[in-house]
Amino acid sequence: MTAEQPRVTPEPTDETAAETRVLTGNEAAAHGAKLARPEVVSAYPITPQSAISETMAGFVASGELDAKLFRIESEHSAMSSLIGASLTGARTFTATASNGLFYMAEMLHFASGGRLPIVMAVANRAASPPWNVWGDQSDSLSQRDSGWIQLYAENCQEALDLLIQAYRIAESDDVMLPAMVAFDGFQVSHISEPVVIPSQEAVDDFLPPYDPEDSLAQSLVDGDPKAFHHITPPEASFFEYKYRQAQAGERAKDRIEEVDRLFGERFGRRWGGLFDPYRVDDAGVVLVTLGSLTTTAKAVADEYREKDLPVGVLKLRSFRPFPEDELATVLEDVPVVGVVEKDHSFGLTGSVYGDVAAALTNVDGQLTQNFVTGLGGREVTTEHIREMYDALLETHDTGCVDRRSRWVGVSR
Amino acid sequence: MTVHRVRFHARGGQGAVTAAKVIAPALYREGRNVQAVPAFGVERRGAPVHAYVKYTDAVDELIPTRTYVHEPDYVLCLDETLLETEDVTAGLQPGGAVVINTARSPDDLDVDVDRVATVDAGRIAQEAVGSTIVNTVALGSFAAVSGDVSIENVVEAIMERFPADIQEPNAEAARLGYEQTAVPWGTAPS
Amino acid sequence: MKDPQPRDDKLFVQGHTMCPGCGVALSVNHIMDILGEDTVVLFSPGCLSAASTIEDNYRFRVPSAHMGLVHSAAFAAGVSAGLEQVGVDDVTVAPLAGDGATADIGFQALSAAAERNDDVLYFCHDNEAYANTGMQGSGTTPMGAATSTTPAGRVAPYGKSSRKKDLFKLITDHNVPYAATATPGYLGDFKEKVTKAKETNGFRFIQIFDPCPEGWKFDGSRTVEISKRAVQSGMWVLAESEYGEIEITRKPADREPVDEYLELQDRFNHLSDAEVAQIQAAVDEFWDGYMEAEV
Amino acid sequence: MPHSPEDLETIPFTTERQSRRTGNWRFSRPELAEEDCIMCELCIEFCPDVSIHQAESEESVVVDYDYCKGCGICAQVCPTDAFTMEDE
Repeated sequence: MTAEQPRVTPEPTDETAAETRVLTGNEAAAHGAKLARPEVVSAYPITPQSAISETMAGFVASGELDAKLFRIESEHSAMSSLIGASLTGARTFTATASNGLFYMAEMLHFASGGRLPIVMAVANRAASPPWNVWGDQSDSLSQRDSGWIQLYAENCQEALDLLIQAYRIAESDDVMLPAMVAFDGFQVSHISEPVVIPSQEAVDDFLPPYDPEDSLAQSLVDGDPKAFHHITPPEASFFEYKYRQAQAGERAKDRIEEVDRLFGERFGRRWGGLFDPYRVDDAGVVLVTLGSLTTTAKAVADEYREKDLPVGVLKLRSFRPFPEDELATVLEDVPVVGVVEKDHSFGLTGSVYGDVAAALTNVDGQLTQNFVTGLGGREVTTEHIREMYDALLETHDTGCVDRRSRWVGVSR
Repeated sequence: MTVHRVRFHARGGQGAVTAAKVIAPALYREGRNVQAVPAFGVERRGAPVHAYVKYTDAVDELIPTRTYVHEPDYVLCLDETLLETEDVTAGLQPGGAVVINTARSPDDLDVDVDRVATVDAGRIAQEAVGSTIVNTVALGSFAAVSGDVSIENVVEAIMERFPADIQEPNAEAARLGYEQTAVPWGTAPS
Repeated sequence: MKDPQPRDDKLFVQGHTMCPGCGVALSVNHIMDILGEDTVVLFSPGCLSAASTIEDNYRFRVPSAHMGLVHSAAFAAGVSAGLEQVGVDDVTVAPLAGDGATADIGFQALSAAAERNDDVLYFCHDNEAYANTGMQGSGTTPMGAATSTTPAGRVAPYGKSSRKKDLFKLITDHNVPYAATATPGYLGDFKEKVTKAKETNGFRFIQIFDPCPEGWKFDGSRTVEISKRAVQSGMWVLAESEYGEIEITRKPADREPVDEYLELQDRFNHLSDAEVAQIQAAVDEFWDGYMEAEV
Repeated sequence: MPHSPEDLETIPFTTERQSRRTGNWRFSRPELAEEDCIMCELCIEFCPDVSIHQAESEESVVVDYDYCKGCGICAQVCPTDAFTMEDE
């Protein structure tokens, strides 16, 4: 799974690329979604994602995208309308953030329980109050139990690519689960950088049309009336149905790996599937990261390596399904593992740390630590990353962790 | 430490869930620990429903499980048409008894267990309460058949739990159920 | 004589487990006959789906989906858009939603879909309470009615303290192509309105007054009688509207006193004469106001 | 890419007569005096359970007692009182 992950966006390889343009993360995400040809789009404005909806509306108005676009009245109704549309066999797209995602929470469970492969972009944003529209990851991370696949992008290019990958993963016939592509509000959504926009032909070739065997449309066409999402009492099939849904989540791990590999072959860019290790092989300490601060972490890792300090970075791309066994394997020889996230699960530690620590319980002698940083959009500087590596290296030398969850960058 | 288990079979609207909720305080008043479990589900008027009651001999004895009743000591079947669609005797314990709301006598019912008691609860309810709701009659039958709760405690629980305007008729229905339940193996009502 | 077989042209068939004498079952029977098989029905959680879509007992001869409680209009709008996009056209998308799902928790989605004029034929089965969950009061419960959450106790208010939310008027004011009120007791009026709604495009809304024996506490044999008396007493107004213009479709010849309607149902039997007079006054106020506008 | 059917569960429309014979819910049943039936079909129109049909003779109606729940609407709306409700 080690990827020669391009740190600098490469020149487009000939026939698959339409063009390279400087785009914000929101615009890149909108292009990714458009190229997947969603048939029904329904999104409610919310900073920091609003530009995605605006760009999509522009594509529809200009005729670049043949989609029915709802000027919907709320995020709850946005997801509700897409559930209705997806049930007819139409491909769907929406985008939201923070309070919007929380307002959709009921419908997240409805989409996953309904096995509807809806794809959503989430421009991560803090959970208010106090009122804050800037980026942290507490919104999507807190929805980890909703049954949605959760993929995290590091930069604008990965946001675009991941949205195309997400459709293929979600619509695989042995998966059929909805998928979120999350990226940092502002640090990705509003930062502009060169982005390769693949050609529509290349994406059409990579992404076959969505054509489910079971749908309201099919039921009508076949004259075979049936009830979707019928009532299943305790002793009937509910328990078995949820077991099968969990199995689909397991199978999604293979799809995430496979789709990233196929994407690399087709478009020249690979991102690493479930996660992307960087200088982990002989590392004494590794920092597990999620999203845009990965870029800064790699820069500091290079700096420490030059001073012969054995540090590495492991960028987690799939938070659900969580690569529990795969993570334990790739980190089994690493004495100290830190997890940095822009999130805190009140009453314990960051939620990513909780899952990573659980995955590593059987690796004896290994020490783990959690770093909570960047809440409410507070900038995560190279200095903050150094503070984390220094703490991990000290743990490496002393063999003991002073505090399992450490808030970095907050003034006490 | 013995736990006694009761299972009600009825149709929505016949008051089985209320019966379980009323017999529980009666048994508690008798000095027993008790648990009343209404079978959850979409009770629709006329559709089959179940309810369960578990009780111990002494109030400080524990009722260890929070499950439905699969091995009843007593079954109360409030609607004899259920015999066509359900095996009301499923899991009945040795020496256990089935009470059936019917005008017929035990031997012309094909319920092949030793102890089958009958009570024409429909007629009694019509006379005493003026309705088809037979639950309080069944509680009187249960007192008669089990001997584990006095009719006085049953009546007390009814007076405590039923709305004022229908307390007395339902107390009367319980007494009549107690007196008129045919208990062939003749447990003398205490 | 051979077993009497149900007609195979029926789209809502026997075997559903609605209560005996249910007004909703009676209405749905006729709605499905009129809508025909090019229809998708969508259920908000309530009696209808609980009685007809449980495990091995699906009793609608058309495709359907079970919705949540909050979003009937938005969900239906999505189905309608999806069908259009995947190329399955002139299908009627008909949410069959309860009054709570429509007037309370789902009102935001309802208002927005009406404002957008989404292509949906929205049926609201108004049995004036959350019937399936146990007769809790809803926004369309009439003033004075006792429900499990607006009980008539020893202290005021005795039963529901606010007026019945006028859904038909509210949706009419969204300037939708067609809206109407109906009740199965007036079957001719009922069928005309469902037919007219089916043949119209855009957002259509029909609020159906469906008596509920179990909830309103009357004997199931009187469902049709109560449905008629509600109209004859002026408590339920049969009307329709096109782009905001309202027409009364059945004017009660000589309006009966409301008391004759109220006394049939135990949910009203706690009302004092003064409270009945208050309800009578509200009904008179409507019809007098209406008569003035008419002349 | 067909969606794998056994994962997503749906239930087919059914007129199957065994599972839900609601007829045994009745406390009373409508009995028809055929000679009084004028085939106005009001009972058919107002039956909430679609359980009254035209008899083969087409001179009167017939009740499907497998499903009739005994609500009594037919007796109430019948203009000639051809239906009487008898205790079950």
